[in-house]
Amino acid sequence: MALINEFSKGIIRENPLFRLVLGCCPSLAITTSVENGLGMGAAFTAVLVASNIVISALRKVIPDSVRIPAYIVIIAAFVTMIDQLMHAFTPELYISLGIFIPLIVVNCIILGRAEAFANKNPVLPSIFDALGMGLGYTLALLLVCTFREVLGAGTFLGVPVLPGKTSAILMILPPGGFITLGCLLGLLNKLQKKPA
Amino acid sequence: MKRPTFAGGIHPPGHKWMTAAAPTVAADVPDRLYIPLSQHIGAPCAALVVVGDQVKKGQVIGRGGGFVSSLIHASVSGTVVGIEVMEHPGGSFVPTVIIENDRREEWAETVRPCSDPSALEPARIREIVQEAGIVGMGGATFPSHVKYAPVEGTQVEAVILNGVECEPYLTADHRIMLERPQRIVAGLSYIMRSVGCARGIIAVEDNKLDAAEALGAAAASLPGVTVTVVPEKYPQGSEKQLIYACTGKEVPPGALPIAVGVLVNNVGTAAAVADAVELGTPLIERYLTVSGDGVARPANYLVRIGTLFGELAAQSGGYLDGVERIVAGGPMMGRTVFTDQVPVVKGTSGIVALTGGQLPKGREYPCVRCAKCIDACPAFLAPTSLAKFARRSAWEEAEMADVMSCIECGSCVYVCPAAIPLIQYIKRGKQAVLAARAAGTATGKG
Amino acid sequence: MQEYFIIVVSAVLINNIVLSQFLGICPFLGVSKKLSASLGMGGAVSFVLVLAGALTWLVQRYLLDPFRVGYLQTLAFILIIASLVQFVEMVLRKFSPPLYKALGIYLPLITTNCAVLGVAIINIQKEYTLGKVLVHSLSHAAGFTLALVLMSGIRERLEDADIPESMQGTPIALVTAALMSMAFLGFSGLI
Amino acid sequence: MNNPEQLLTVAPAPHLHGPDTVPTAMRDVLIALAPALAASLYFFGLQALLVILSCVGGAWISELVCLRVMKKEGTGEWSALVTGLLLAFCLPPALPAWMAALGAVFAVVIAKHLFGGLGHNIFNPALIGRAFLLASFPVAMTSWSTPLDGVSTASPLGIMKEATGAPLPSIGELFLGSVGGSIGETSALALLLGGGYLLYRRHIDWRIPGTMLASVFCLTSLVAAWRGFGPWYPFFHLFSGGLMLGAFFMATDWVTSPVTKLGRVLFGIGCGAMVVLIRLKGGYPEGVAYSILLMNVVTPLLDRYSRGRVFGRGKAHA
Amino acid sequence: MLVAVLCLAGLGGIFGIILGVASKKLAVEVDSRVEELNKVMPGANCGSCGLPGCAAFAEALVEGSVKPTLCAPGGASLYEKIALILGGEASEYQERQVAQLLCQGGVGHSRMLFRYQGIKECQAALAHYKGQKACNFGCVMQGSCSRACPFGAIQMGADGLPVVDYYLCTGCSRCVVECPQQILKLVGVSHLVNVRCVNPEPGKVSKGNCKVACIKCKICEKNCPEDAVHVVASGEGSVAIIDNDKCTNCGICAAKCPTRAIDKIPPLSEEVVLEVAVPPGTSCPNCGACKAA
Repeated sequence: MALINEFSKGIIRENPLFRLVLGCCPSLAITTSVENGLGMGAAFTAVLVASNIVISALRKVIPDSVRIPAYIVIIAAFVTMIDQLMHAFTPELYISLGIFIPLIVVNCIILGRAEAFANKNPVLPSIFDALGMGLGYTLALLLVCTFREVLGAGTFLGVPVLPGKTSAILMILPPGGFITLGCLLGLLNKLQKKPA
Repeated sequence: MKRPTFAGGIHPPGHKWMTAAAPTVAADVPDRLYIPLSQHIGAPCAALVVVGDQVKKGQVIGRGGGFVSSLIHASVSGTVVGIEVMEHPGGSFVPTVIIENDRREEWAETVRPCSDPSALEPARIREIVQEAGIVGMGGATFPSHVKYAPVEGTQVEAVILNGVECEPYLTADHRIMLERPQRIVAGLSYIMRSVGCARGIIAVEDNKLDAAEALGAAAASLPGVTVTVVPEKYPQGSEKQLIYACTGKEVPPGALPIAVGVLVNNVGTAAAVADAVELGTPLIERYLTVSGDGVARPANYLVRIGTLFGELAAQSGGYLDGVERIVAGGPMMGRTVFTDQVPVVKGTSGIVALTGGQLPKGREYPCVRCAKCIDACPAFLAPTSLAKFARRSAWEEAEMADVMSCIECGSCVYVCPAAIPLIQYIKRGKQAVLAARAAGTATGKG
Repeated sequence: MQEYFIIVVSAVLINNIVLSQFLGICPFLGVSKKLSASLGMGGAVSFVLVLAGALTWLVQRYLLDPFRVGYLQTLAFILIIASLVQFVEMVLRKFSPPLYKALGIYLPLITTNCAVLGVAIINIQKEYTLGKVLVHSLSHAAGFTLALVLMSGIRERLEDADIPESMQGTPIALVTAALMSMAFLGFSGLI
Repeated sequence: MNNPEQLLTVAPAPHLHGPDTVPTAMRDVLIALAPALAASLYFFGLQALLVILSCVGGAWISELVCLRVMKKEGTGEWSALVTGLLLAFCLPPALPAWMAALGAVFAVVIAKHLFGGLGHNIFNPALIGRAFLLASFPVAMTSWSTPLDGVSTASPLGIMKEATGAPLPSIGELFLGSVGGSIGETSALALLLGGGYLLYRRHIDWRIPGTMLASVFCLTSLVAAWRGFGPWYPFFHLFSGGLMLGAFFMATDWVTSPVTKLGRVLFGIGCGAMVVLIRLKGGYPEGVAYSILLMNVVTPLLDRYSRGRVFGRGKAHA
Repeated sequence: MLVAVLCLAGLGGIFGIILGVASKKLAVEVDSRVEELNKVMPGANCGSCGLPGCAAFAEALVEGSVKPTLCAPGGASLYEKIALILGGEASEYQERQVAQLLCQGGVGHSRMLFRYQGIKECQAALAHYKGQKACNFGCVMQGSCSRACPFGAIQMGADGLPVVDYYLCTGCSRCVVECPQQILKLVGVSHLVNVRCVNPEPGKVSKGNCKVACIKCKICEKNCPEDAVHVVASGEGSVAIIDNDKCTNCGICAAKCPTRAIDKIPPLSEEVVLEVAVPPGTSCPNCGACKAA
């Protein structure tokens, strides 16, 4: 039960993007197509799970005073691996995500989970926590992506869904990212508006 | 030649035609007079009489303790029938001496004409002014003898008499200037003598050129006195703005006019000074205008202090239908009273009854940043920002933005298309800043 | 000279790091509530960004490239940046406590500010010389500070605005950023 | 206990109020836009009318919906009509009606009501609507047609930018408005009439349009002198594109322009300089909309740093 | 591989040394307990502790210059957390307090002198003849308290008076400070009977101004079985006041009061009344046993 709870909290209750407003940069930059969102989400989840496992396993070994640099090095190592893997196996996605793959290393969520969860909990809950957070983030990305791709390019996963020339290109330009995320956040606030 | 004025300001309709040509009428002296013990800024007076006392016209009935305080005199002879807390045209409740008029009009023994006024020492003139209970009659009610008292390190270089009367509807000063120009000029000469100053300026707005002429003729014999005509603009009669128009000097925020070597008095005050010096009469009556679109017969009156507004309104034929506000003073800066059973005090320059017609009909809108208030502000402030600070209790920011420099002339509210009560917010801000200063702390929480 | 000019204009206006590259969004949203704080944050980021740009370039050029370990780029760079930020933090805390207090939790966040790492990586990708790296880093820092300062000016004004409750805070900041970014579209195609 | 209707009102001074209110001011702006509206209908006919109606309709309906959703009183006080009309004026006459309506909805909802509605928006809503449409539908937004007969053509600024060799219209044509371009922007004459009315009614300050037009004129004169163009060149820039519309109706928007006098001067100069920069160096042939939006961004800072001195402060008391 | 390890080790070493030296040279003492305390603060920044905000309160706690119980909104659960962090004992028992308006003279009850048109701010409205009501001591009905409440516990009612939601009120006293008439008072939640009028004027005057004013008739005094209520001198006159130590909440005075100026509220439910500190280290199940005992 507890494990399921660790898993499910990241999807809605503590959704890293919508509730905690962390990891904004990629959610604005690469969400121009659903495909990008999927790729980013997968890469992100992989790094999060791997780093959570290692950090959780080493939580008693790493001295407290140098834990942050240590976490960063661990995370960076996994990001480098993912970077290499994607370069080798999904070259197109690699190019379209570009600089934002190495930048996973500075995604606040990963370091945040390491600080807030993995260094206090055993390996198994940490895995579930990471999976939940990863999935929550991926879903959030997909939501943003869907809006932007459908409205901005008139397609979903590359398949046309809007009649020709009726898509507002602005939505896949930078302003579209800000608008989509801002309005989604506002909307979710409105939906969940119960006194905190 | 371009007439000297100030930057900013507004041009509200003057409505002065209603009473400008009406010669001043001596108002009926009522059976009962209500004389508040606070008719000046500063600490209120203590009553020197008790219920049942017989008083004579001009007898001192209230004396203040503070430095910025002034005497209160009985304006008729009669019996004190009560000392009660009553509503005051200033928006508060103050102890009031009620005198039953015995219709004998007996003067007190202290009231004696001076045989040779030209031989008086400056200090003696100040004493006479103090004994006569003279305060600024334009509305500010600052005790005049305090104003004339020498201030270390300063020298009055010019005395300005304020005959601008820029408030709409009011014409009482206009009538004094037409009817008693000699008295005004005489008063000016006494004021100049008491402060040891050789230059006098009488400022009149250009909608009262006849008054300017009358004063010019009266002042012809007096060296050093000139009549300056300024353009019709509100708030031309505000002290600092008038000083700027007449001398080109700006009084710094928080400072008194003496900081730039100027002393400003109302023309009515000057006439009262002349009466006090030559005839020995204290300030027990004043000129005022009863006007507004809610009054049947607008007129100018010479009124005993302590007459109720309602009695004057009755002499003017009563109210018309739909009166919403009764204003003590002019409609731009005057205060509304909730009943006409309040007495005329030394600072009451007019009684204006207004129907709803000239008040903003629409609702209040959010500020649309039109900046009309900023353009109109004669103190060069940004009223809309000050109001916003006050709205969210950001007193420190309000103080930084010079909220204390506001002269509360109301120009900003007049022009505001969004009908925001800017001045009330600003007053609230001033109040909070003063409270914080008094508490000796940096401005913080209200 | 022309090249440098193009780098500056491009980095500050056309490809503004926040408004069109989406780097450094966290501090952009977090520290833009007050003008004074945004100036401080802009300064701190600029300082770190330029130093980090130069340092990472040197490391790449004289360490990673000669030893053919380019794949260690991410690791090495983040190490440099993390240390640098910590250093700046210590300096600020010692010499300017008010500024340290104002920037609060955002100082450590410069570590995870993708702007710093992002610009360092772009520097390498574009194969700039050291001089261009400095100019490029500085222009991006200026672009960041510009966006931050403009944003904070707007947000100070929004303090009095009657914003719908659910839009207050981050959502309206994002929408403002969107409209700013639309305005900055006007610069596209410049030069 | 007692009937409140019979009581007097006690209220803070002043007790007089000037004639201007927000609705009357908005109505005056609509009146000022009337000549340009007439010109646009004359030149572009029914096509333009359709775009105008969709914009105004879209703006008006979304304003009402927003006010309802946010539980605010009032009916928008004409301001949505102004937004809709101004947006329509800077769109090409052949734009599909749904696009025009979409732009108006975007303008009113995103740029105005998310920020709190009337008085709180940071950006000029009409210009945001235009920027949105231009970025979203670049082809439709740059398809111009000639006045009166509706043949597709290029705008005067487009001709200049592309240097296709097509003849440039004369200054006279530009002044009257018989050239290709957006619906309401072509006739400088009609816009000047409207702007004059606003100035006369004191709803706008001469500083913004004055400095904006002056800086465009000066900068283009410099360019003309440097490149050896004739004296027609600065006038061409003055009367072409949306400059007049922008200078008198968009840049002067109360809500989004600075409140201080110095701020307005800087704002106008900034707008003018940006217009010239974008027209001559940028990717678009026309830069009025973007220049004003960019200056909108700077407005809060201009307000902050251009506050004048307070009466009696910082001046010699000599 | 070796090269990679060497490179990183080298970099790490260099930076480690620099930082190590710097941390020695540039060290600044900060008490980590302040940050921990900051995390557990209610974050309302209401100022009921008398300090400018929660952060300042946390610092003062560490310095030992204030007591944890100064924080009204935090309640017992906060005192426990503070005790855990600072190692003290949170054993002070305190009854929960809520704000109550000592005036019931709303529209319909009070005589109005005029219609007020102006900003909705009590202090500003007071500048005009002390508010639109004939009574100069009661509520001026402009809602400054409602806006000051950080917990949304005060709403303006239909009669123009503020209504305190005792369940949301934390007793932080923001409204008490804000009220220019000083007629919002904190009362313990067990004190159900209160004189809700402060008008000291003679009964004839106060009755003429307001239907629900204290008219100094002393009926309450005569009927109280516990001798807990008396009409006592106040300002320039007198007003009925209940001695909470003697009052048993019987409500006889409220029932007998001819103007209903004495008001008895229905008892609040347990969750509100229960607000007692618990010893550190134990967790309170809110059963109420300790209170009943």
